Amino acid sequence: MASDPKLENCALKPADIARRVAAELPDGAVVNLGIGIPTLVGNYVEAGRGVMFMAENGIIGAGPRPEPGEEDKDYINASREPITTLPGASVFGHADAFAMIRGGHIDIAIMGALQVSAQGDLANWTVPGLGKGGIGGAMDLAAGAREVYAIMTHTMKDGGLKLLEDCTYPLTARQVVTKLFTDIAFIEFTPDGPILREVAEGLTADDVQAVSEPRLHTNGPPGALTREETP
Amino acid sequence: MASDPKLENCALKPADIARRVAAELPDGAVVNLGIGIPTLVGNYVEAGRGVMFMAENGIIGAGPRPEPGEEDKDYINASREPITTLPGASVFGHADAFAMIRGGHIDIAIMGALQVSAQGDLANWTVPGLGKGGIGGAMDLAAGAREVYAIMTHTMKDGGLKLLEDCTYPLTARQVVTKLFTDIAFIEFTPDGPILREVAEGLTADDVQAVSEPRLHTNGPPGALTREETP
Amino acid sequence: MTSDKVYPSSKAAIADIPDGATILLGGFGGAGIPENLLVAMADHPARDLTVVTNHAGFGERGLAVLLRQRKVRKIICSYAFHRSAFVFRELFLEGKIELEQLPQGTMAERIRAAGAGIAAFYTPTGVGTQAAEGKETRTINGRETVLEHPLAGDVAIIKAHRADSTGNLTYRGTAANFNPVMATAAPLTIVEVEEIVDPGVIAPESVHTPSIYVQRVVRGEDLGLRSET
Amino acid sequence: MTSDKVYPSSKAAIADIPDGATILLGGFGGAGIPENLLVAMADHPARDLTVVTNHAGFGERGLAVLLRQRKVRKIICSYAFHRSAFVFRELFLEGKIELEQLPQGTMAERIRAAGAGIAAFYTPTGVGTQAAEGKETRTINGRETVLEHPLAGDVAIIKAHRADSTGNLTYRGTAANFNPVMATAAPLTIVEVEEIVDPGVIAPESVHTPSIYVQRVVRGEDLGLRSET
Repeated sequence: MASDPKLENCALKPADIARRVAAELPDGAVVNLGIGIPTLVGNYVEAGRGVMFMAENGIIGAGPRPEPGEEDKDYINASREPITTLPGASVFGHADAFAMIRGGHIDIAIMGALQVSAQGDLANWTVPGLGKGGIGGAMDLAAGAREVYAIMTHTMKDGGLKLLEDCTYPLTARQVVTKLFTDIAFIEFTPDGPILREVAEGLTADDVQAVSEPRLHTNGPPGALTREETP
Repeated sequence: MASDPKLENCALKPADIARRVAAELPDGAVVNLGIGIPTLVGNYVEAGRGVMFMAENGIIGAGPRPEPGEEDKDYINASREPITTLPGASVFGHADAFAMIRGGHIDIAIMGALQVSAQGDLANWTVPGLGKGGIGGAMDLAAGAREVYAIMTHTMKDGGLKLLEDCTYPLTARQVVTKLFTDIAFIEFTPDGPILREVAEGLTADDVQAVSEPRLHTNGPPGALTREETP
Repeated sequence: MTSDKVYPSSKAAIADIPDGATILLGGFGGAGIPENLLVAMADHPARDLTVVTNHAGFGERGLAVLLRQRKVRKIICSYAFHRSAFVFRELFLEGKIELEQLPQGTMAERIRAAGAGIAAFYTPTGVGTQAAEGKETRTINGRETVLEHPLAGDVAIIKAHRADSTGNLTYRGTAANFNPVMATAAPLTIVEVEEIVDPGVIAPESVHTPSIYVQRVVRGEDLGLRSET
Repeated sequence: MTSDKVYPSSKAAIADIPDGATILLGGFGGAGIPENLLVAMADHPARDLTVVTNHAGFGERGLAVLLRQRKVRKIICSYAFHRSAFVFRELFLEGKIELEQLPQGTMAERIRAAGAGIAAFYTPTGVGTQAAEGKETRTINGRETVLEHPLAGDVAIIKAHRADSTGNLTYRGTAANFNPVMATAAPLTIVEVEEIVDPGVIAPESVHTPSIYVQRVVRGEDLGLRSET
């Protein structure tokens, strides 16, 4: 949603980003979905792939939202939305849920980001100022999951950058983001720095670099992030 | 079982000690029974008193030994003996069992002792020398239970003392024994030192002091520890 | 085993909570909240409370009522400024309530430590963030960690699905959340349930919270109440 | 959810355990011991093992067989010198096996720490005893404590009562013991069970060990085997 018209025209919609993230998940992965666009990712993962969704309020094997009228007050996800369970699901309390998370048993945490740094630092829980945001499970998930996939618009609505040399917002965790999915790019974080893997159709690597503070490496020409017709 | 004939004649049998310990338990207490004489204590606690027996291998609400042929391979106590369960029992793993113990949720641990010091130090897991004994749950129970009732013969078979100024055997925990039940005495440990509460029928406070290294205080004349006819 | 911990009403179950108590309050989102006990607390005079709970209240019901009544001196939670936490936010911005915000898993583990007799622990969560400010850090096996201490309550006010009369509890679905760990971390644990059964009805293997962690049980008067936290 | 973790035999389930592995071995007394997996280990060439388990073997069966075979370099346990642990004792006194003896609860908590990502913890257990020798101590809130570190395995070999094919486990009675905590503390957890059911048969609330902690499940070939540990 950058203010540059070219970027705006080519930017992926949330559903497109979620679809791309879903495709990136390894089969059989145990995945935690954060609030916002991350919750959409579940819609694009075919059941046969064996991906399991866990929520930090105490469930592994969360299924899709129940039909209206079928909601069970005792079954919700971390976004406080009603859920179903899939065969093989299990439930447990917060202490056990975060033992799993902190202990490295969650393969991938998919989290919304406010800022990401060149080193993969993540800032996603608050903006400077009194009385804003909350930590929730973000710091535990960012520190504990084996990989963190971050999702954000590439720039702020006013054009301000969000992929920075160093985050300016309070950090959630240092050096944890392994893959960043924005509305115009897919960037992987390596010991050698961020590598631009894919750019939105219609844009070039230079377009993405122009709205990114850290130098983005490439490893051959970036692939294309595609948009579906439906929003 | 002291070598002095007078002490030997007046000494309580294990069943007598167990009966006395059982009488000391507050109604409703959550109690852990160690190996040896402590396991006998359960035989003398009437069901109506609401005392609950927990074992560190993962049960609260352990009941008496099952009838022969009724044993269940999956239900044993920490002494590796078959048990039954009482209504209201629960089972759990070692991590949860010791969270309970360490967290101070067990009212009383009843443990056999090798030596007890004037300060209530407990030595009960090994004697000096290579290849003897084992720690088991003793250190956790001694450190974690709200009170430790220790049981031992007052002296060694050769007449050596076991109630000492300082233990000479490797310690299980420091300053944890609140009540000591021997075959000739019941001694309570207070900030002012050990107080002789009861002596075996036929013996005097002086008889007990003569086989105890620390000075035993009295608070009025000690009561009598009685023996039953049956062994 | 025969002790009966069942109280006749929510009001009776919470009657002696004193001023200044630290309360561990179960619930997450709209699930597993001791709604009837919270309603009773609103009619109870205790003030100057510290409340440990996941969110700083939502909307106008449940915990938010106690906040409005100015009975709460301090909130310890993992997520303070949700847009629905407007009652808390207003008090906070006016300087009328204190806040300690913790990572959710660190909060759960600190409560567990209180219940499990762990004097302190080192965790990687929060390193390099505001959550670690002023706390001791230590590099263990090449990883930087933060030292965290137990978080105990004077009272735990929790919700379970079912209890037997000795205090064994079971939870349903994601309504367990903070309830089981909070049950372990206060000398007085008061539980609202939907159903009370006789001892022995819950199999030993099905018990989620053993009876020794529970002092009082009450069947919720109105099981249709819904707040959020 | 559709992953099938069921192995055709105990032999197949343990086939790739390498020399030098650290094995977390479940069981306490005669309950919850993965008897068939131990029998398979006796036919397996892996040597130089470190075994973490409650007792240092009993009698001549189970773990004692591996000790006799000199496959175990080191035992980490809570109770080493039971009179029935004569195989271990003989090797130990001859200097042919190493021993680390720990308080039972500290052992359980160190294994939990490994599974739960706790880098280290302070416990009051063992203060002033041989179990604290050489370890850092610290007085916290007026109480002396010992610093303890995580105890992880390369493999956990455990026993459960029932599994579903995705790896969810339930235990029976006191046969849980070290099994559930050990399941969390190794990247490869191999479970012997008495019965395997389809996913969904075990209700979410009845699962004791969630499937993500389990990599392999096998139905024990001979459910009548009995050793002790």
